[in-house]
Amino acid sequence: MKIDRRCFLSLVIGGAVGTTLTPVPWKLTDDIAIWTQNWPWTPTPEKGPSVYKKSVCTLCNGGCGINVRTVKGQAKTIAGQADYPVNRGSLCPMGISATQHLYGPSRIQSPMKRTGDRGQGKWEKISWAEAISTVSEKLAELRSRKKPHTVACIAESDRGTVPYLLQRFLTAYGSPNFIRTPSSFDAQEQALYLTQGKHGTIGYDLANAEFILSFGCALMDGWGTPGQMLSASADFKQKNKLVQVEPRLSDTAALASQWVAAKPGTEAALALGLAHVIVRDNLYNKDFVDNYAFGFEAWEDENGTVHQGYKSLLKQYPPKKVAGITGIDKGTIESLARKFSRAKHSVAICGRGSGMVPGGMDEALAVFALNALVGNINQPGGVTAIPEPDYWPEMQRDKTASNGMQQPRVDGAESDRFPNTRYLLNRVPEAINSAKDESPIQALLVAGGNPLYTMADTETAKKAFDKIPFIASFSTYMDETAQYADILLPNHHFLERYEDVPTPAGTPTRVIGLTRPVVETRHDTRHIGDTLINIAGSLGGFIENAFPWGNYEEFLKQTLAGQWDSLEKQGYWVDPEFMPPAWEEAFQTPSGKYEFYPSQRSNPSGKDADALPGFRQVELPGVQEKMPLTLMPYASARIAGGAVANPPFMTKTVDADVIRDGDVFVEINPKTAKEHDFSEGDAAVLKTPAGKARVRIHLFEGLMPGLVAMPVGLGHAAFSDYIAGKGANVNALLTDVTDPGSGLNAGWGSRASLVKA
Amino acid sequence: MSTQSDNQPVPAENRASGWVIFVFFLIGLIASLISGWIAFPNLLYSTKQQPIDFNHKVHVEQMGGQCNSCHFFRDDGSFSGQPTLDECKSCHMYPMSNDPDEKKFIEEYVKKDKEVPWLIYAEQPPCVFFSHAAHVNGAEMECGTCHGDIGQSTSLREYQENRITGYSRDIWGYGMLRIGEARHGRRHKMNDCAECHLKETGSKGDCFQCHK
Amino acid sequence: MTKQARHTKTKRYGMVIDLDRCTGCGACMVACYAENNVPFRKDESDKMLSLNWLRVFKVDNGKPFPDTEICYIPKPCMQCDGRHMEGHSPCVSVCPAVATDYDEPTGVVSQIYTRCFGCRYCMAACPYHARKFNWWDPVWPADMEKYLNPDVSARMRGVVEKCSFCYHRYQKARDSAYVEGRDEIAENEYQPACAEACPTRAITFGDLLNPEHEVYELSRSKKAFRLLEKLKTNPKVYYLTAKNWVRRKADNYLEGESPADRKPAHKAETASH
Amino acid sequence: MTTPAIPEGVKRCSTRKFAIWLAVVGAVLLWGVYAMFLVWYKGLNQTGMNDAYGFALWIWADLAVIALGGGAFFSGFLTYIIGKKELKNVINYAVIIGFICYSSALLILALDIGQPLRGWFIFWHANVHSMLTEVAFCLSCYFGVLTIEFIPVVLENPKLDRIPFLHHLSHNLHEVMAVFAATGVFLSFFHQGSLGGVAGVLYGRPFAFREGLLIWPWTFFLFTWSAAAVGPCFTVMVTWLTEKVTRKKLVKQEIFQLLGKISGWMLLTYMIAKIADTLYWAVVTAPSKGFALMDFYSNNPVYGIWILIAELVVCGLVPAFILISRKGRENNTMLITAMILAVIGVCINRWVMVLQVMAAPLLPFQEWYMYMPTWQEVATTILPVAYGIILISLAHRYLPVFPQEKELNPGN
Repeated sequence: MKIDRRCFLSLVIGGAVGTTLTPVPWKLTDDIAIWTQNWPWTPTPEKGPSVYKKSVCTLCNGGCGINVRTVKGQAKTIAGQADYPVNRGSLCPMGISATQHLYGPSRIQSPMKRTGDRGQGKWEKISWAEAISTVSEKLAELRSRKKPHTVACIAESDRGTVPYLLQRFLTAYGSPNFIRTPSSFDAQEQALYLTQGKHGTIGYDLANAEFILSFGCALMDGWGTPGQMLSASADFKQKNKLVQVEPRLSDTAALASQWVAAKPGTEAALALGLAHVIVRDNLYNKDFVDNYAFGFEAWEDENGTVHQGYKSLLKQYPPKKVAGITGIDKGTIESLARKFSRAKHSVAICGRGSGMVPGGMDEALAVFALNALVGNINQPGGVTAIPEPDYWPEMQRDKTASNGMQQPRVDGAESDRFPNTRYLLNRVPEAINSAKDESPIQALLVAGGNPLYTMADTETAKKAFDKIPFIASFSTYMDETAQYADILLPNHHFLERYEDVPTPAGTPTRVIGLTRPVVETRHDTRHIGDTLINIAGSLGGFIENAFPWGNYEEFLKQTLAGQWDSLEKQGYWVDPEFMPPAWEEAFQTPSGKYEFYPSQRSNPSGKDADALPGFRQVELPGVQEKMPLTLMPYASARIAGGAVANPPFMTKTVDADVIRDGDVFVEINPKTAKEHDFSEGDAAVLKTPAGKARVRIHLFEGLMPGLVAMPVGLGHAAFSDYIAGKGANVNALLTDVTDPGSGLNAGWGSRASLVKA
Repeated sequence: MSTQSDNQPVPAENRASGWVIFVFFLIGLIASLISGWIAFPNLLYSTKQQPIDFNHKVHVEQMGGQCNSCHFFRDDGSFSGQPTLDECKSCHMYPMSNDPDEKKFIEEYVKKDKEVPWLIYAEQPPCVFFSHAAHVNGAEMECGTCHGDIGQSTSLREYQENRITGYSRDIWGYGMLRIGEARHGRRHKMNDCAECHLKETGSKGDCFQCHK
Repeated sequence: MTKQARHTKTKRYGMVIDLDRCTGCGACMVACYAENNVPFRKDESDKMLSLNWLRVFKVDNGKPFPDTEICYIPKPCMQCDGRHMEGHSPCVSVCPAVATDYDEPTGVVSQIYTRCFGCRYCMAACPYHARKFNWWDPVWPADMEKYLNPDVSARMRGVVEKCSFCYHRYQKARDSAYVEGRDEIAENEYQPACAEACPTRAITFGDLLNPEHEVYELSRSKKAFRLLEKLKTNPKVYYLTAKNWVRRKADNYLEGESPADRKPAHKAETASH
Repeated sequence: MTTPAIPEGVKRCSTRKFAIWLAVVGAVLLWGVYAMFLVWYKGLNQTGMNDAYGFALWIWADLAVIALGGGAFFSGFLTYIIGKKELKNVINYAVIIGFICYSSALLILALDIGQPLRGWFIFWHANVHSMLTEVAFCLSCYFGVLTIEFIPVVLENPKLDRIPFLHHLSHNLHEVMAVFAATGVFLSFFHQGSLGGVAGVLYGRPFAFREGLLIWPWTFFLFTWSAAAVGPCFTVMVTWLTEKVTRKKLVKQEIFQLLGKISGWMLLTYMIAKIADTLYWAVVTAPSKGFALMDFYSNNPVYGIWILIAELVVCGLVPAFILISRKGRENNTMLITAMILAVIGVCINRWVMVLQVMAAPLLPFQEWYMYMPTWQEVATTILPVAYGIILISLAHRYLPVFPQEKELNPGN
């Protein structure tokens, strides 16, 4: 029997024929296709019962009620809480995508200490015990050197129990330097104090207003409480009640029944011009002005000096002149003034952009005066002061602490120069950079906010931070400031922790919301309240005694004992007794009346004109010839402009004419483009006195010629790869322009030039 | 390229005869048939044991003869599937018998507060939305129609997993190429769903009826 | 052995988006991504490579400052009824493997990711660019897989996906109705994530055939129109606006034609079976 | 130097020279194969396609090679069914070119899907309404037919021909070739047509959409007609190129002229139909969807009206008139130029029916979508060219492809 290669061929053919008659080829083909349907690297979400949990979002100071869907202890989706008194079920994209931050790569997962140079991003994991002892040792050392006042603490808010614990800690420790990060509400709250004599949050009853005159407020892009404003937008639209004053056709201007494109920075002049017409034509509320207001007419002080009144100041602002300043025609001013005074409940609001863009005192006072002229204070659809919460237990402190508290604040707030200003973070860099010897801040606790991103002229701020020997950050995320710290004591994510959220700015009722854990703590983080209690405990003495609670939760329940039932059940508490006081009792100013002439206003010159809210053009830095354009930041609901950067979902929604391939687009009017020889998509370098940035050009007819509009919230250097390295940070291109009487930053924009890249 | 020798015809006496070639063909054929029909199915599936044994019969008797005592609908209409540890614990916080598997359950899962990683015979892939409500409440079907007599079983059978797809063998059914009986209730592949839907409702149904 | 499945009335689910209300905030998009496990990448600036089931476009009237006006146009899948209203939507009829299908009971155009083999013919057929391709394997960095919604399957690389009107919410609502012994679900029981999330309440959703649903009247209003009406794709997404220039942005008009001359939008009732 | 593997009586280059030639082309082939595996492994993100360009270079290449491969079915039709026996002199080559074109098309199709392992769904879960399903079925079947038509050519290799079984197989296949040719013609009519239908049925894409007859849009017939017209041109063009490369005459000029004449009349009639179709589309279809003709040819950097003129006039009517005139055909330069123009014309047609369809914006607020292929796409598109050259080289070397070669090159 011979066997040759034909036999093998035959064997193979037999095998092939047989195989086709078996399941092998067919089943494999099918199973391989099924395998592609079930690739192990494509995740399969775990099934389970849906459990809905109520909480409050704290990603910005808005404080919207949320309803979180969880499955097997994992947060899935977030929606607005339908009955929450602030946002009524509406929620901004940031709140909806909060789960991305919760589970995302920008979380700080444990306490860490810096091993490389500052900002280099080299960290070493440490234990909480080590972290607490490092901070306490540093603080104890400063106290032993009698320098407790060189400790400063930065927070995003000064209301609620966490900021309170921070303030309490500083008080017990001996430092007056609790600093809230700047926003346009600084000026508004000070204006509230100057005109009404009250410290508190401003409530605008926009829902009941019939006519809203908004001086550049990005109502649709983050101003006040985003969820609340978005929820009210349909009402604004339907009732044709919104007029937007702004040089850019923003989303708010688009929604408004009238867009008044005033030159930027001339808002105060417009307010005064409107007041002029209202007073000239006797359209103001005589009852209020005659009986409950002070300084409308000329007045005589105890020394017999006669002071100019608001009424006579207004003479300097006839429509023709105001038209010249603002670029709005006379007729519009006249008609706007009449509409404002004739509507039943008119309210004028201010705070440029999402409230992050600075503004001076004149503007706030001039806008407030409009509301007073029509008597819309503590009225439905008007302005109300919401008192600050006051439920804090007493404490004792030692001598070191008392001495420390006597020292002047580092930022110059509450000083003789700026007596009515409570916080001036914008002045801190200069205070440090101009110090002759060592930095006046020896230890900085960053307990909120992200100053190295949000502060104007961030480079200078960074230089100042360089001189602070010790920086501790409590941030949940690896933000720009945390990245620059020496030690990280990460707070829980807000979906993992308890916290109270008092009345957000703009809301006209007194409300407390409860942020509470909807998922278990994911990382080795600790509630900032607990960390403070731990640090206090390790410092011992009176400081320890000032923190007698076992943990933050216990403290919170104790502090809010009266509201806790409601908080737990509904997720919020509304003060049933809160009623805006009648005019008779409303004002705690020296005159006991609403002060058109703010007698408490810091006025070094002593001139009436400087006390009254006049229009003084803010001198933006830079030489006009070299920098012929004006840069203005703008807010977008799709880009988070505050301390916490965009989660990936939000960046995904941003159009390609705002960010492309890592570049940010600045808007310019096609006319400006023609003058400077730019066309759509061109790369350019945007220069301001504070710095420069690579940008690209987007032509937008809706922007006033001569302006360059740049979105707030891009150009992050920290967080994660999903947001870092996209565009440029507009804050870094702006400069602090000190408002004379208040020290606040009045630099709403900057001179700028655009050169082809 | 070719060589000279290739061009010479091979002498006939040096060539294998026809029947030898045919035998080789048969060998190839039979070997492939055997490996394809017998060895291949065994290689394709891996066999896994359940983490602990479970006596459905006893539980059904104890719980009042109803499947939905443990496999119930939640308020929102979703089907709970396997009982969670908490549900089991409501009876089995402490041993109720001398059964070694119950002991193991209490020691390893109840005391450690760990969910039992049951292997689910009828687990559908993630792309499938199977509405138990539609079948049990809407069409008033019995559990056993699809799941067989598992409720009467005293012990859990082994679980076979397709090594390529990762799915339970119950989905495809036990016969290869869908030949032969479906063991353990019905097969759960799409064709099986469609077949029954066509028979019972007159239409195979639209894609989104069962896909997500 | 088994009873016939319950028969519910044929629905034509549709959406009405009030463009005069939309402020372009993007909440609908984000809610959609979160609900539907839409993946994301580090750079999403190329919108033609960005997976999004819903995109909000910004358009302007082209007039110079200060007469400029802007409008936002949210664009989900139009769930076309097709040329003759019989479900032969542009995409459904071209799919070679029946991976996309017209769901008869609801009118939703389905997409089955596990059937799709990625030929992308449907994308070529769709005039609205509603269909998106998974060019990459989806990746959820850090622990982000944990937020994935179990009601929606994650898509693998190489398949097409698109807006489903959150059909899984319809499935869940039906489940709930079955358990409660009801045949029909209420209007508010089935709302897609975008409609639910819209903070300005610009998006209304419901059954276009049901006079009790809000969309019934809205879709028949004088202000209602649809995108690219002339293509006769018969979308079930309607838009409302009082502005003529916006309507001009939503369809193509020859010289001398005006939106005002147009016949009213196709009525959905012609689709009833 | 003649080895028995090479057909008798013809001269071939040295093995060394041939090996170098193969190596050079093989390198290009390998580059393409590398890109191919990259695409299969990493997915379609390796391409320049995006959500606006679901179809791009590859689909164009598919449509183009299938149109050009149409020479096989049309020559077969002429040879076996019409009975133009003289075309037997090119039919082998036409079959080989067709085989290359169709196998390439299938390869590219296998590349161009996001889930290649599910590719068989198109057959198993077929949607009969989809033009692509029709394409897949007809294409695969016709590829089978082409393979059967190709086999006897392969079996004519002297070495294979010596094996009695193969010799008889080859002989018998020749006997029934007319049956396969007829099947091929039938299948080709449908798949060429359905490829045209792929674009023509897109009623949401006004640039592509054409009204039609029953379920078939006009593009269905236009594609078949144009493939029949230009396929033979491509066969002649490749034959002519082969002649240039091998530096000898392989087919008699009369054959070229005959094919040219047939192509010319086909092309002319096609152009008449195509122009009528374009006019109807421009005047009736597009305006009914809100578009004026120039909307499709302006406001973008590439697609100007020139492309329409190039397709219809320069690469359509001009070659048609050259080919139908005796003078034009008898001048070899004119003949070949006309054929090349015709080939370019059909490629432009396939390009605009794929790429321009994707590029044209539909919503007034959208802009033209532009697309740039990546090197992976280019490499995989060149891959079939290299593969074709290699197959042609091997076929020419070892198979008696051209019956007239011996006669035309005496003294070898």
